[in-house]
Amino acid sequence: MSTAAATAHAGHAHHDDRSFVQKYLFSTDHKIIGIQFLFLSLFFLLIGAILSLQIRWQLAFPGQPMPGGKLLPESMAAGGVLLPEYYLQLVTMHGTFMVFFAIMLLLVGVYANFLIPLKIGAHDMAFPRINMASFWSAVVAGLVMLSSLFVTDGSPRAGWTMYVPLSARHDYSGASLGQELWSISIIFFGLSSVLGSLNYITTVINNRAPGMTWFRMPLSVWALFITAILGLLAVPVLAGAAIMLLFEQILGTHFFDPSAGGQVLLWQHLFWFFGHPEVYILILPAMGMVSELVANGSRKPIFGYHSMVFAICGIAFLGWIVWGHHMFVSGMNPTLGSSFMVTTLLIAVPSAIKVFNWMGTMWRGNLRFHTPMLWGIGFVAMFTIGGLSGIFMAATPVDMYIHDTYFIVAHIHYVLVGGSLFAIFGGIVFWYPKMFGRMMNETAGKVHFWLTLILYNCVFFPMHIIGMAGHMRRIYDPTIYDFLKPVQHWNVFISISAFLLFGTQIIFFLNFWLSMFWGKKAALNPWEDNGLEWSLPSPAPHGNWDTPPTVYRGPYEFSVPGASEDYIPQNKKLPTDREPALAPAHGD
Amino acid sequence: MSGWLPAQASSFAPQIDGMFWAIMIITGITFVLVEIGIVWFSFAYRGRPGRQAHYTHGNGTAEIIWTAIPAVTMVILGLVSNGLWTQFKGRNSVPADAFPIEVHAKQFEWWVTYTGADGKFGRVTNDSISKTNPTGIDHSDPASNDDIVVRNQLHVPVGKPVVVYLSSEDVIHSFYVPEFRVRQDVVPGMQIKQWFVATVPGTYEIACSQLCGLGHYKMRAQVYVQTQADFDAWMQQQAEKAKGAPTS
Amino acid sequence: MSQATAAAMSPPFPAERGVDVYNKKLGMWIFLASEVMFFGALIGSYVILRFGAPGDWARPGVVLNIKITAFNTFLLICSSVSMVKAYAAIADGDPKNMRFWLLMTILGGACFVGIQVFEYIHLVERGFLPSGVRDGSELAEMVAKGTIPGATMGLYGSTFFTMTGFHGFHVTCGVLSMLYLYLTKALPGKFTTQDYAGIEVVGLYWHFVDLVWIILFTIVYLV
Amino acid sequence: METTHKHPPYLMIWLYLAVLTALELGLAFQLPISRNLKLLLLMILAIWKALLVGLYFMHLKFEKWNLRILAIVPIPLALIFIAAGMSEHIW
Repeated sequence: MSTAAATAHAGHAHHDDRSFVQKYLFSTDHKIIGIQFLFLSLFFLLIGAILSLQIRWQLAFPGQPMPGGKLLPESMAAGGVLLPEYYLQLVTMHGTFMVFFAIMLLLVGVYANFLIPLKIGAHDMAFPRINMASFWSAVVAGLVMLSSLFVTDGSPRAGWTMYVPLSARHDYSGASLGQELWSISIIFFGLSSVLGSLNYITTVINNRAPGMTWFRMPLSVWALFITAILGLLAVPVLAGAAIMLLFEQILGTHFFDPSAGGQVLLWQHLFWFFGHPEVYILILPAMGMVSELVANGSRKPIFGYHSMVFAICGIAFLGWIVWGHHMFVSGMNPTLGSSFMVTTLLIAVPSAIKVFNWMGTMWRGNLRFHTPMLWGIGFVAMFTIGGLSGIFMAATPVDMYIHDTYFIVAHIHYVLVGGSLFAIFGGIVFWYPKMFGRMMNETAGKVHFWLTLILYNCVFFPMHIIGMAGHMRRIYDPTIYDFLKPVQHWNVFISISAFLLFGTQIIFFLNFWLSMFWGKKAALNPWEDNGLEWSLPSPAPHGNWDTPPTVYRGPYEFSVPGASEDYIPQNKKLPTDREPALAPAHGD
Repeated sequence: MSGWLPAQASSFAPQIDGMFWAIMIITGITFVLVEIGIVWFSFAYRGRPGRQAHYTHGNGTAEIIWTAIPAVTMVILGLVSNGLWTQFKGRNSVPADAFPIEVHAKQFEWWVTYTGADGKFGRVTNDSISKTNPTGIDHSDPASNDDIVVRNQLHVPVGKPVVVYLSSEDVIHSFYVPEFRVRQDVVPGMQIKQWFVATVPGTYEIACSQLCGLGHYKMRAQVYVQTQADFDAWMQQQAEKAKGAPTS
Repeated sequence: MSQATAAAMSPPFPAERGVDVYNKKLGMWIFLASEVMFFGALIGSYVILRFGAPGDWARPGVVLNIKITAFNTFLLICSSVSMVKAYAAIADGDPKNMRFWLLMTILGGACFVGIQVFEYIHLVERGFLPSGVRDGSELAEMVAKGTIPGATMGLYGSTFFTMTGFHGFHVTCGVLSMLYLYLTKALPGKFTTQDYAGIEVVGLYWHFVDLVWIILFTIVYLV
Repeated sequence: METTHKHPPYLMIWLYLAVLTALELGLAFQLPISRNLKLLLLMILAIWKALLVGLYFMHLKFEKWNLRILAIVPIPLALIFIAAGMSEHIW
């Protein structure tokens, strides 16, 4: 029943007689699930941001009562002054929420769900009910993780990387139930991620519309496809590691216990063997989406489509053999360190190809600076900084100095905020009409972009500077170190910028919610894009197409000489186009 | 040296800083070219009525060039880095005449052991660890009799290779002296060697740079880089103090 | 072949040619790929821990009961062959034989889980726990006498129970899903020569679980 | 679906697997050979059995390469992980 073929025959594109619960709550429609993921992950993005503001307060003004800090219980903030144990919880939960529940769900949950079937011309995912299960296990994972904030001895406090033995033994970390909830939540999260990934992969392989050959797929679909493969193979490793950690916490096993022959570095190997593909899970879909935004905004075919695809595949492949660069100073075998350094440096090559190709796309284009394009350009500019700063820590001798300093923090935020989050903002504006049938306000969008761009650089660029000065990560009070005194004023500057950056997001928040009800009604193809999704009404009906569209060309045919308009949708049949050869109906 | 990097106080520091600035120049050039390109393209090719974008799917030569340049740069960078890396961390990198010091980390303090006159460390066992015996010296071993144990201070002679043997009692800590540009995680269940040559006498800080629990932020110790004469005098003084009040 | 086959066990139509496998089967293979990584993490950790262990591992057959697990291994191999016989039967249009072989498979799987639970109870009684050896138990005496090396018993218990436990969990899931197929599809006669996707897909999962056990049996019980 | 009327000899493979298992048991407990050699032989037998299950029971022998790749891809990744983890101890 759950095969797409069956759904196709049963597709009620125009007679939607499902109840409210079927339609909006326990929906199997990929678009609704995508929007559910959107609300869920934006909620966690907000939580993660609020946590980070408290971190910033403490770093800039250690020992001073935080405004509103009195609202927190005494066990977290005594008299409004954050306590070290609460600070560590903030650091841990900020990382966990942002990596797993905000950015990863935004990219893989929202965009993969929403875009893959629409962009390849499928009626729905290959397994709609598994898709629903994926969403609800993500909800369970998120709630379990959230609940750890409210248990008696507090949420986990071993950092989002959960290095053992700190995370494994309650007497070391001071948190018990919280630590266990983290492991349980991650196991559910792993389940959600695997269910999602297998759905995306099957859909892309099997359910493409006639004529949508591999090399006519939009780059966003390519990126999401490769990301799904990474998620499929990497996340089970994390789940396995989380199970071992949970057993360590509640059954007293000895995987990571050196006194009984266990190995501390085993956790780091497991975690980063998952963790580095994870890094690319967090950036590849953003790269894919930016390719769409930049090509559309430049009104030009993407520069070097094939090399973009191969760069995605190359990054994904190399992503498996570089995890050791998180462990250069961990006591890992130094020879292993050398080989990991080489593979890590090589990843710069496909990344560079992508940046240059985006610039090549803009070159001699006819640029339209709509909000999504601004976010796209912002992504390219900011990702460049994040990518280049990665070279510092890839070089092992330099990493020996800057490892675990704010230089790393700056790097990860340039990639995850200036990279992934910028692309997400651009994607939300771009596909908002497809989701809700209305446009977001362009002026508010542009103000939001420029303020965010400026303040974001004010927040994260100085982190390179304090990192160069040697500022360690995850320290509660930097002012007690003599060598950090000269850069403490930067901490104040960063924090104030961070508060303003958070304030700026109110523009986005209002724009997002108000446009849903009062935004301009979206035209059929508001961005004049080539993607299949724009051949449907907005919002798209359940089951998407009555009959699947036929694809005649690649996704980036902008400004074709001699064409009547500067874009030719993928499913528009020109007299010169031939019908694609169909796969035989009987599978033999 | 210049900029925001801390003062250089070990033989590694100039090399690491040199590497740092070399990468800064390479990435800086790339950064400036890319950002100028983006701004220039945004201005020069801004949409105007009647303008037609140049229809192209790419250019093989250009792509080969901008694949090859980063690839070659990265390979060179890798070779140079690897040379320094094996010198700092390689298995056989520790000079034979390096002065040995044991550094034992625990939540949230650093315990430093010197061999004393015999040049040998006494045996340590986890079972022997107690309030009065923080590093777990096994007193049945005669080599332990003249060992000197001090808390949260590391004294090293200037200009002489020093090797620290890092061990941890509980969780992962990280031995980090910014002015030395030295960092090495201290992992329970492992004994890890890290060597360095301090070049400038003075007082510096050891910071723990791996999250190790509640007191992580205040897990710091002083490093005193002393001239050989000062160092010997200090050692003498400590040895007498140890003799005067033998540990139980 | 009829149109019904096209819907149930052929790739979606009309669509671009994928790997020429219908969705459910492709999905199961993809799921199995992730399972390889999951067991890869558990087995890999075991190999790494054992390789770097501080001393010898207990000899095979001293702690664990090999006879009963060897029988269990045989049982799982039998259930694998009965599963594939069920598949062959329905493909040849013989639903009666299919029901028989499917039932045999369910019984084999259930027996396997039962024997494993029995084995666990027995091991715990002798003092073998995920955290190592229980004080004052039979195994603790053997450690004291030096019959089995004590230094690695903690790791032994941790890895043994985690790996075999999660394998047992997978077998249980397999038995339950086959039971579901048997009751809702096989008994009402919903499997036909045109549509036996359920049998094939669950069969793939079942053989994979068998395959994992073949590896586990060798590296946990015999080495 | 050409395989519909021509199935591999499943019972023979079952016998094959049973014999290999017996061989494993004998190898592990009866043969007085060095531990490393035993380990090597046992691993070969285990992989042999796993291949039989994969090729015949899971029909990989009769599938196209594009599906076989799915089954093969994760294995080198897991091996890379194990190799890296083990290399910690071969200094």
